[in-house]
Amino acid sequence: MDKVKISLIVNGEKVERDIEPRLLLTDFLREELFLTGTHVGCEHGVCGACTILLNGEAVRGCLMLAVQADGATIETVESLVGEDGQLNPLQQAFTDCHSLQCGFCTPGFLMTLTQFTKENPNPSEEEIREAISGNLCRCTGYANIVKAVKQVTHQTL
Amino acid sequence: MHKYIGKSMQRKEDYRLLTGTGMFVGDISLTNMSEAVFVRSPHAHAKIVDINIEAAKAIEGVYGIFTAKDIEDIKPLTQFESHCFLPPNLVEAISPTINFNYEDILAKKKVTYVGQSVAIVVAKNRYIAEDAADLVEVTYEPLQPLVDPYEARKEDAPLIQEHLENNIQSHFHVTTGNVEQAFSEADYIINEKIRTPRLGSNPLETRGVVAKFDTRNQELRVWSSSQMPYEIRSTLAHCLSLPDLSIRVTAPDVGGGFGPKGGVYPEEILIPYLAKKIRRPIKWIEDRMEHLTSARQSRDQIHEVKVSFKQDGTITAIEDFFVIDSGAVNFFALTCAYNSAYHLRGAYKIPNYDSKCEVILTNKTPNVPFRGAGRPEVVFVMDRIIDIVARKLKVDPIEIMKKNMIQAEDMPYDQGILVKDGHQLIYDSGDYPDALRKAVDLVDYEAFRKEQEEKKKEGKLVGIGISSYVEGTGAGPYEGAHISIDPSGHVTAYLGCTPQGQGHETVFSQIAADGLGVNPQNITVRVGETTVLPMGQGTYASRSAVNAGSAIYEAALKMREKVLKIAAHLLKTDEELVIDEGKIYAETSPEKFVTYKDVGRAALPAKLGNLPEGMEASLEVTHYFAPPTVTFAASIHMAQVEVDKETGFVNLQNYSVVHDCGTVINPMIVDGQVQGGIAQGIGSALYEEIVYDQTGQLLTGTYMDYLLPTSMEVPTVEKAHQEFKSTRNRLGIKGVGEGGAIAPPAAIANAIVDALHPLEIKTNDLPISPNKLRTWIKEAEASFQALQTN
Amino acid sequence: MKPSKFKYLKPSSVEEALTYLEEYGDDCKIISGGQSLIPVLNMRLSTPEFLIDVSGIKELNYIREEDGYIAIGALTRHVEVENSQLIKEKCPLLIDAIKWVGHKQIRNRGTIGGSIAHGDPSAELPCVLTTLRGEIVIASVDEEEVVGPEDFFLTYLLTALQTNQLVKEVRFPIMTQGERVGHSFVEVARRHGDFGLAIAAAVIGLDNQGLIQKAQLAVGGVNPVPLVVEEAEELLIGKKVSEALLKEVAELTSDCVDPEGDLHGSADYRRELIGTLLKRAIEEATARAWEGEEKVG
Amino acid sequence: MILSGQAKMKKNNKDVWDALHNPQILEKAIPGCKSLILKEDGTYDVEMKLGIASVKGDYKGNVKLEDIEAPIHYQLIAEGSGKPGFVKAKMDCYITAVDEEKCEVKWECDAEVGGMIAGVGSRVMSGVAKFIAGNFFKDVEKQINLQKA
Repeated sequence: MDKVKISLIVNGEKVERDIEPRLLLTDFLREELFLTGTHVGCEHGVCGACTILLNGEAVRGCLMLAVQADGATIETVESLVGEDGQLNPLQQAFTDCHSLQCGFCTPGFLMTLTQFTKENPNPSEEEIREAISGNLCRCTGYANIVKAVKQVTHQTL
Repeated sequence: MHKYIGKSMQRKEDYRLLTGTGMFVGDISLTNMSEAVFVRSPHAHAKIVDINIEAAKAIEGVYGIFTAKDIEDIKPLTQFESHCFLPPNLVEAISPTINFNYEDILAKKKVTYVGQSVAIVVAKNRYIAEDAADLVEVTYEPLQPLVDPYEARKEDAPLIQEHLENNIQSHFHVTTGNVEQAFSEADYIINEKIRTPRLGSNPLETRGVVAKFDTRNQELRVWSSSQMPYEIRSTLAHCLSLPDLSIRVTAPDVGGGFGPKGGVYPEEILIPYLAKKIRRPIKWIEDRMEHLTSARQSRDQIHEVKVSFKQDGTITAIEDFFVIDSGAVNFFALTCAYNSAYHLRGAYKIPNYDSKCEVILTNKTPNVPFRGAGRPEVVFVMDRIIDIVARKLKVDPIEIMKKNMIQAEDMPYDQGILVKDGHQLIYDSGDYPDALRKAVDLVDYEAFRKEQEEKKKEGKLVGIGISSYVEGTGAGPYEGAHISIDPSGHVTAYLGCTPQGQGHETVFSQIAADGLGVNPQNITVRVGETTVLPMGQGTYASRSAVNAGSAIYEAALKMREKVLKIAAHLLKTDEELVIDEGKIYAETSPEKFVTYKDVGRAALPAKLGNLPEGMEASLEVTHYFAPPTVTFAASIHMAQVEVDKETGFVNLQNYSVVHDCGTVINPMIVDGQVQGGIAQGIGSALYEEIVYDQTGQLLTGTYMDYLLPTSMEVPTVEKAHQEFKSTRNRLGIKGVGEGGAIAPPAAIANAIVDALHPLEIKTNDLPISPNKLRTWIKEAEASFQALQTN
Repeated sequence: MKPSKFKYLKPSSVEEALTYLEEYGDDCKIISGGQSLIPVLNMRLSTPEFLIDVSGIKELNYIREEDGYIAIGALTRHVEVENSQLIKEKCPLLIDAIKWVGHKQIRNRGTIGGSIAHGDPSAELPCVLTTLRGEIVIASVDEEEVVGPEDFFLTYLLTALQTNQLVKEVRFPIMTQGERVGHSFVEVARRHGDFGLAIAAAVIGLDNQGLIQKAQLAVGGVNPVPLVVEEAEELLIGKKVSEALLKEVAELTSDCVDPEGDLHGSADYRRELIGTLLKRAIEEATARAWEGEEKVG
Repeated sequence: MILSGQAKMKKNNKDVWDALHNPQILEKAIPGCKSLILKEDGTYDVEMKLGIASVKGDYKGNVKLEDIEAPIHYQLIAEGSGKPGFVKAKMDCYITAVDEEKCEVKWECDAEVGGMIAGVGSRVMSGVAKFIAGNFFKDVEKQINLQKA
């Protein structure tokens, strides 16, 4: 088998592996690095459960080959929690506002919103809704996710 | 009176789910684990002529390929016994027929739907398993596919389940009053055909099973993304001829279910069987395309109703004939079918009612309950009828609702037929007219009507639509709870229900906390695992809060009694004691107290403890709660839409709800359930439909074509509550899980009609896609013009 | 849903990529952002022997103004176009349209060249390129050629791109300078981010009397390829926008498209819809031109 | 899926008819055709590699002609399957003379498509099928020219 060596930074740690070029980035994270917080929901780029940050930008992990992440910096949901185990403000807002039920889509939302809230410190409701429109949630009906984003961007609820 | 029940407490589940440290079935990794992939039928109906696995077997990393002939010792999957049971009085009342039907674990002689499993490949990993599955060559001889239930029910139609006489798998007839007489005395009679299409529940986590055989205990360990681990255990035991307790089934974190993750699937039998056979742990995670073809589907009812009413708006009779397209197998007998029949009249007094139902087999994926389970379909029928009657009489639909609604003073109200459990259909509590008034206030109905006129002048078409429902929730037969207090004073509660996001760990600790007088932080709730309690049912049908909630409360009260006795013994007092935040004391001397830790130590056996004379050691209590019958939750939904007449697009602008689920345990969670249910209801009103072509091929095979609502399609719902306590359990709880999903189709469909008025359109067919609505508008415009010229 | 095996090649220059294409031709697929290709790889509908990953070719990532047009390197990502001040000033129609491309996560990865090479008639970029009469630069080892969208797009998902060629650059003409020019991009999709049921784009220039002196109109999602509605353009010139004129345009547009029906809209529905959308696009573009809301350039 | 189309050919009826029954021409004109073998019972065994955009697959199948009314009508019955799915099609071809030099081929096809492509490709399938059919007739015309040349 023709394996390819890749080297990248995942959640601040340097990682090197020999992998099959066909390995999807999500499977690389979940099965090679045991970072199972990144979830696989549809594998055709619609649901957003696999969203991660690639060089700081939200992308779908299922629509990338691991080999394409060679040299990149990746952050997954596991990177969000503080060293002391404290939830970060976005995570805290999610639990305060009951923005998750089954929690399967949640990591994808968090990663999408990590980029979004950084770039948009004071978004309108419409902008928030547009920002999360590429992430499907089947439990919450989105309202409480929107509410959490408002909380974390210090808007009046 | 309660300290924690009724409080919006943050969820215990959240931390792990927010930090990526939850444990879903796909996250399980075991030593030496292999992965499985299914080879599935591309045909809707075909004979299997030959299966050639030679090329596939030759691939490096393949551990085994199995077809039906390799697993002949497994019994097929049949309809679920627990759902087939009908009490004798119900049998007498509705003369049901439920024909035996089944599905082989792997298709034997023929396939009966696209996506049915034909073979399984077990390999080193999923990539290799898929490489091999590609090379499995199956030769089929196509048979005539049956896609239309009306065609399938014909006498000369080919048989799908070949041992049956026809494709009508089950049927019944329920009746009360005298419809014929009502029809003969009516001022008006209308006939309508009203359709709810086939839907998929589409939890964000697909199905998945991991299994391993523990050679030391000779125990089959199974993890499944399931709503019913106990049902898996008993069905596995049956299919593999094993004792129930040699199997241990865990539902770990489950990423949504909504119904179709209930019951038992062939994969849940085969993966454990093979794990035992090849002595290697096996993981199978359904991919999304498999999910769309092979995970069971729902709804798919067509109702033909005849309705009589008086000039004053009183609806006097409804006669309904409806068919359910059940797909290739009906595993759930009359579950959805009878739910539909007994819920149709909802909040209305309609004394004469007659309903005939046929559950029909077709060459589609099997149909099972999905959030609402038969109720969204009939609420759509009933509230379309209300709207049609109102338009016919040229009055506001609210007037027709009021005219026919059951009044508060009518409670408890007897609808004259039976619930599926054989109990008389008697609503326990509620005030529907009050709910309607509250809803009218919530949206400021009068102001909306004025605004509507103004907007119409500007060419903007806005409308409002209403729907209501009454839902029998908290179905039995039972649910259990076990409470254990260890010597440190920590409480662990074990329940047989299995959450998929409903927050059981939080709400049941709230209930137990109030029962025991401790802080919920001192309670650990364990669920989703067949070893925590010997018997359990699962989470479906808006039943866990009612049944498991009551079970844990009763268990907590029993425990409290024992704790108080030990505390009295320790405090050497005869005074009445109170418990607060784990401290136990007499109200007269709160400074003199013992704690749960003291009591826990005192309960140790023999000389280690310090118990009142004759009391058994240990703090262990189990309670099984069996409800007398269902409790009735109710709701009013109002949708406000704007319709783009030229394109047929509908913009849902506002959505409001007044809701009664009895005692609210955690308002934040209740609101979350309602909002989430409504999102699914919006999906079924405007976007979602599973489409098969005339040869039984699934056309909605990806998320590009099966349209789940996104954040752009679901508004934040305005909510108001009623709290009419159920009389059927001590806490007064009614179920809430399904409610939100039940009423949106009718509310939205009626709002669309309202927006387009005076054009007369009938939104009787879901989902209301832009194309469909545009066609209706054009037809209505044509007949409107014809009317003008005549 | 896992890709089948392939050999992975990662050229670092256009030249190297073209050499691979020349050599492996029919048996290879080019991947850049992968947002359209990876789903098909996951479904194993595409099982190439070689995958040529061009995403490392830095020289194809640029946005620059050249002789009358904005040249966008094929490997420029959608998000870079979306954020480009130059494009906002010189080619605002493209900015309006690109917001409709999938979702943020897709735009963060997907490339302009990929969208064009994918040849989806429902996609936004081909429609804008067609409206503005842009050009596509395609290259093989031997030659480089510049083709117009009318020659490039053949039918649903099929383009004139040969197996030894790749898209190097996409050229969007700088939109007319002047006071009274307006544009509009109108799309309807079942849900936000879905493929458009129909797309209409319009650039309208008015004279001081409000008479139309320039009209560029194109539609997407209703024809095997994005289509310039020439008859409608001609009809508008020298006239003032009126209800009757727009009705005529709508009917004319419906007549000259050839849509296919699918689950989300029948052919007849799309045919009618596109008339309505183009009418709305012209209305909006005209209003913007007259009000001078946007002074291009 | 019901499809129809037409192709104007600058060839007379008979030439077109003959070409449409000539295995050498068909082999070259059928898109992606790798082999076409006429069997004794009048059916053809066909192997083709068909690709639309990135979706490429190998298909095997057979084709037979029925209801032959030379040189104006026949019905082509084709069946094929490959990894992405299977197709069964009945296609009626009507060849009408326009004049001595030209004719028009009208075709109507009722196709059943199954498997993965049915579930994935509904948005583009009929458009692509029409395009392929159009190309086929163009190539037939080309092949007639080549043969005559």
